[in-house]
Amino acid sequence: MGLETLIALVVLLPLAGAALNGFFGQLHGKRLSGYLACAVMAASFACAASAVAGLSGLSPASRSVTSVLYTWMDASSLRVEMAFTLDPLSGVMILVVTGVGFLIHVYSLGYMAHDDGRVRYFSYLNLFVFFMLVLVLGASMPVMFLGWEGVGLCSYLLIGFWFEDAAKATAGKKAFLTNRVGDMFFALGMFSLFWATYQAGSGTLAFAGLKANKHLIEQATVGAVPLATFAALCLFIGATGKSAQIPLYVWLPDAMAGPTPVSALIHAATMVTAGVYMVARMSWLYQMAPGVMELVAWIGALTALFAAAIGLAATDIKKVLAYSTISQLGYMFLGVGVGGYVAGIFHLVTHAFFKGLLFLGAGSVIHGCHGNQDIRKMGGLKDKMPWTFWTFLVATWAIAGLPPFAGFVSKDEILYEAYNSPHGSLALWLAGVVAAVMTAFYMFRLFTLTFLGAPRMGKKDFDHVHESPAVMTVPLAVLAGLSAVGGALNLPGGIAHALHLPRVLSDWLAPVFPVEATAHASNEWALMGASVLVALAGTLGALHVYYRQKTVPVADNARLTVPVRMARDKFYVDEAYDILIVKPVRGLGRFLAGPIDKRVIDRVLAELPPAVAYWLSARVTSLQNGNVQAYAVVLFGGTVAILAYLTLYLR
Amino acid sequence: MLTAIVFYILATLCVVTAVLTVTLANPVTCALSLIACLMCLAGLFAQLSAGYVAILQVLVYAGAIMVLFLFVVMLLNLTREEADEGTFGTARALTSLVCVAFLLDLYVFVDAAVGTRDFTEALEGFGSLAGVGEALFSRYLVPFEVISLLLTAAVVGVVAITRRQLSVSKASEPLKVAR
Amino acid sequence: MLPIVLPVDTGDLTALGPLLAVLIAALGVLTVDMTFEREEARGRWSFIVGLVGAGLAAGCASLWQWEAPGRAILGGALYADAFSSFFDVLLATLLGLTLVVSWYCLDRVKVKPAEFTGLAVLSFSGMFLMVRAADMLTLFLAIELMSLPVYVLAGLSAGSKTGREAALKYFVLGSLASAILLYGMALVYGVTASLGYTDIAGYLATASRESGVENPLFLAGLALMLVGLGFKVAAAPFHMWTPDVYEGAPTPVTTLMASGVRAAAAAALLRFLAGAVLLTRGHWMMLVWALAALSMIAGNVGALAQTNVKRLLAYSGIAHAGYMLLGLFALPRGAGGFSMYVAVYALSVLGAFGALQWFDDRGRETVDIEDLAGAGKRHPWMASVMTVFLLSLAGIPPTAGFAAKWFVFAAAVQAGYVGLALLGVMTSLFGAYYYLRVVIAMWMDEPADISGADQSPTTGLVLGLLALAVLFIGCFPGWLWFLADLASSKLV
Amino acid sequence: MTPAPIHYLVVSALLFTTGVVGVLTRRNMLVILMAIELMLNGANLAFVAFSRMHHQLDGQVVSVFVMTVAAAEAAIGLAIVVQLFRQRGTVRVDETTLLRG
Repeated sequence: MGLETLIALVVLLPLAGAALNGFFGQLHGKRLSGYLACAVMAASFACAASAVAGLSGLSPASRSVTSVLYTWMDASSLRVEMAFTLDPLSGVMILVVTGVGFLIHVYSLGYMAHDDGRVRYFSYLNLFVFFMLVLVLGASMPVMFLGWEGVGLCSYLLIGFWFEDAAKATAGKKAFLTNRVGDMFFALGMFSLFWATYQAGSGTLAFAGLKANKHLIEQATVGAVPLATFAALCLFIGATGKSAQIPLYVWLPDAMAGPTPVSALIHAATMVTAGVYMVARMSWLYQMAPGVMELVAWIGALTALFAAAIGLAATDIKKVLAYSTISQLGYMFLGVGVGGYVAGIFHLVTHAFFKGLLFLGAGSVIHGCHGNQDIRKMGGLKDKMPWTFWTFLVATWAIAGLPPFAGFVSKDEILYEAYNSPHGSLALWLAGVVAAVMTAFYMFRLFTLTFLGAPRMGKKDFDHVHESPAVMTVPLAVLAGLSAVGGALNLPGGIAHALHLPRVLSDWLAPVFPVEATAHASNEWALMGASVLVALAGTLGALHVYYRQKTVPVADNARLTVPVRMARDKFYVDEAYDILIVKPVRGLGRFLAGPIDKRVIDRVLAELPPAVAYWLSARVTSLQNGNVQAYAVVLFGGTVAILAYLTLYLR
Repeated sequence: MLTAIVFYILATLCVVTAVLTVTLANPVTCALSLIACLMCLAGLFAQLSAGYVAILQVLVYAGAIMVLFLFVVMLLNLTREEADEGTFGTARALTSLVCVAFLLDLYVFVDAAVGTRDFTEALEGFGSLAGVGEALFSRYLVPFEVISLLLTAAVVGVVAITRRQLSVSKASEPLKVAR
Repeated sequence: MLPIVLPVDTGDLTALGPLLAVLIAALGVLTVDMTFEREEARGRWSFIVGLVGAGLAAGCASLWQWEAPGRAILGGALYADAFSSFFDVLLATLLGLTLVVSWYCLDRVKVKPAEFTGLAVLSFSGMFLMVRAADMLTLFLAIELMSLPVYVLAGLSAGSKTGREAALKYFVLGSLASAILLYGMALVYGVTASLGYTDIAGYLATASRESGVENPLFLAGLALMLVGLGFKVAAAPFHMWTPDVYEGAPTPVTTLMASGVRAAAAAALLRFLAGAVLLTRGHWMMLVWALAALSMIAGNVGALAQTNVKRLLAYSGIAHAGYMLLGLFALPRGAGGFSMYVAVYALSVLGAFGALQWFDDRGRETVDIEDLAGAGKRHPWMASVMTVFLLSLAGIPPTAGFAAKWFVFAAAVQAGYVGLALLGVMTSLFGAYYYLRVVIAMWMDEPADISGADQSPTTGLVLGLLALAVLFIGCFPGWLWFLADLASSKLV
Repeated sequence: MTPAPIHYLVVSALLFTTGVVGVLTRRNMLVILMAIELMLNGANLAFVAFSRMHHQLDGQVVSVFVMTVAAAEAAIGLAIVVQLFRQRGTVRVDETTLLRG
């Protein structure tokens, strides 16, 4: 099979699975639908692996293969092909998406075994993977946008998969709204790039074409702002929506309403990393806009800090993981923001391993505890669920940044870049380090409260706790293995140098990213030591408080110190959003919809020149709502306005 | 000179009766002044060498459409309160002002375009039945056919919308009456 | 005696095939209506005749040699060209779909099927005329032929509290707009001394700058005509009737108003502005610019606060009128985008209203968003179908709506109207919000007591196929764009 | 002074505008229908005047058609008004405001 065919297969297999399950799922039965979904994922992963293997057989300079399915849209000078490009960057992504995706599909077989909506669930899940693959493989911005919107859609469908309570519906709405803000900016950025290249006579939106025309983009401006800055900024705002960064992160914690494997796949391992991927994909653009890069880095750092702070106080097992996801995504943005694209992508990959594992482990815990998600009511699960316990420990170890697991290596590299890169600074590094302490702390807090100590649930409930079936624990074990050794993908420069080992990921991605290798600074070992120390500090702190002192978080607000209480209430951000954005938008809608139908003359004309307005209002109020003559007046008023404009024009 | 006098008389009458149509309180008098207005308009058509149109104006408008109006006005037999319009308040005054603005605008455009043009002498037979008829059946054959459809649609529509009342009262035999 | 030569030849008749098919169907329905005694048989047979007419019309239209150069036929009253064929196919499809999706709902809203079918087919014959009208008189008559049956249809529901009010509002405003349109035609005629589009275009091409498009009377006439046509496509500020009438009319009638009527009106607008008037003059475009911007803002903002799905779709329709107008800025290339947008919008909105009829099992006049709550749980298939239509209206890939928006936005950007395109992108954010509110209600809210259980599988199947078509166009928009462009770019 | 086209057009504009005033200000639906007739007639006068000015019959033909359209429109309009009157017992537009928002 040619490489092009393989690429197409990688994308189309999950679509076929979704279609088969979606259209005929009820016919071939619930049991089969799960196996079918897993089978297509396995096949897709196999295709992805052989495609990447094929790619590695090419010379590094020519490692970019485009598979054109057909011409999607062709409006004379703007031609968009339904094309997928496999290059080292998208290669890494498809391996993660299909690989982790496959494991989560397998896990779902067990997790969703008793759910009536299984067919629908697997259909959505396959569809999601399809769109995610479109997103990462898309050869042009519109195709990426197709995947971008598609994953959002599947995410909403899956969030709302269990819609027993109204809160889940609200969660869906929030996710919609915040993501659409981001999507709008994505579209703006896309159009501005097209505008720039079109003006110069070669309108295109293909990544390759845009990159080839980057001199045109560099010359263009929007008003006084360089177009590159404008476009990079718009795209980044789009990324903050999808990747849950300040200020558009609010939807992600609420998105945990969906089934846990969904949280693992979509809201941890794949979709939310789309923003990071996009920034990495457009790295040449960001290189032209250093100001935006700095913004990206700072937003990432602040998000990492902010979300970790909230994570310190959360008591719902999935919410803790959600905030930790936001925080880790912040790390990735910090990485790409300082120009450490490889570091960012590396963390993306390892994060997919350990965060996927954490969510699946949490799912196993919830599954075992019959739906309980409150860590204050857990504890002592260690012996009841040994597999979950050990794998969860590996993942916690990894995310806390303790050597030698994957999380340590990738996080260390980001911190290293944050300090040493030309775009980095001490302040960014410090922010990262503080976030690292908090990460280690809240993760071990979670771990301790869940698995160690004495059980804090009823005796009867505790007796019923059971380990999950093998179909769920095997994926956990595989992911635990990956979380443990994943760091070997890109050993720290110093170690690699000392042991004469290759830095696989750096070498692999080298053709994609602008060459701006940060020289191996002498402070590498010092920085690494600092990383280890802070991770240890956080870990030991958590163990001290929650294991030795057996502290249990309390519900009573009065006994909490103010910062903790604020953290637990999410810094009142939701409330602030409600007051600052949701209410104004609604109000705007009402305000502007009012004039159109309600008391037409009353409002529309009264808002016009005030002198006329006051004179009018008395009579106007007598015109009733829904009065056809009021409509006629607006119609005719419009006519007169047009004529008046023409009169002025003729003058 | 005579044409001018006739024109001014007809035009004045036409406008005055039009204004009366939209200002008088009683719908019956409104309808009557509208008839008067349409008659004057027929006169103006005649002056413009549109004899056929003028005749149709009298026959179709005054003869048919306005009779229909009067019929409905009488049928509904509006009570005093129903017919009463209330006072001419500020909103209406303002609306009228918008209309005046429209009129002025329109005048500016018309005056700028044809303000200085004069009529040329009309040819013999211009606007006669024969001339208009020929146009109707050759150049305007399609519109002529469309108008027949339009009338069909109107008939069907009116039957459909009023049939309901009949079927309420005479449920057994709804259609025969209407058709 | 004057020799009267009828300007008909047989070649013209083939070009008129679709129109004739619908006309014959209209007469057939009337005949059926008079022939059968039993209400049920009348309804069934008129439905069949109507469907056959739609099928024949579509068939005839697709036989047209699309590459052939367009020409005026029948004494210059009608055009026979690819543009009319494109819209013939669209309108025939809309007619067939309108009849099918409304069929089972008519009973519930207490409209007699025979009357609905008869008036709908008559109205559609007006639409077929509109898209091929070659002079202002035919255009005016076609608009009236299209509108009069719809005025009646709006008020036809026996049990409705609001239908007649809707009919009255639509009638009063529609007549006002028609009269304004007519006055505009008079002024244009006063300048060009002709009613035919070709003559108007010829006049403009030959006239000097002072007497041509700069002629004040001509400008005023065009402006008034724009008002009249703008009313029919529901562009702001001539849109005020839309929400009330859409809400008050029985849903089958609303379906027809939102899809067929607006598609035909948009086609007529494009033909007139692009064919008869050389639109690309700066100041004149300012007016269209203002209408487009105003429509996008008024429609999208107005829809935000709506709780009634019909009103919501009405407001959003105003916004869509704005998006359509974007296509006018990049003539001739934008013409294809415009036509494609019209087609996609008409199909999507027809689907949305059709699904609404499917869900509304009691034939109520108002369907609130909360009435659809939990539809995804009870009727996952139909809820998916409705979701596809709503996503298409919101312009989210991979639905047809995204592709259509893409083409008009791209056309506007290429023509240099970046500001307007950006406004479109931004206001479509609002759009996504309110459409998705319905989607969320269907999939994530507690089920309401909407049953839709005894709904027709046929209707469901047809709507499902339409949804698939919408997805298909979204994934493969190329052929539709090709046809739309082929049909429309020659207008200019 | 012999009447020139502009004089007829002024009358036509006056008629049309009077009709608009009627539509916009009168409460009685029947009178509103009459006002619409006035507008159509205003347009007709313009057509006929231009027809005479250009020495060309098209305008007159249009006015014949418009009369027919006016008849059809009036019939439909009156039918709707009558039906509304039967349902609501009023012909005042300001009292038919159930649909709003």
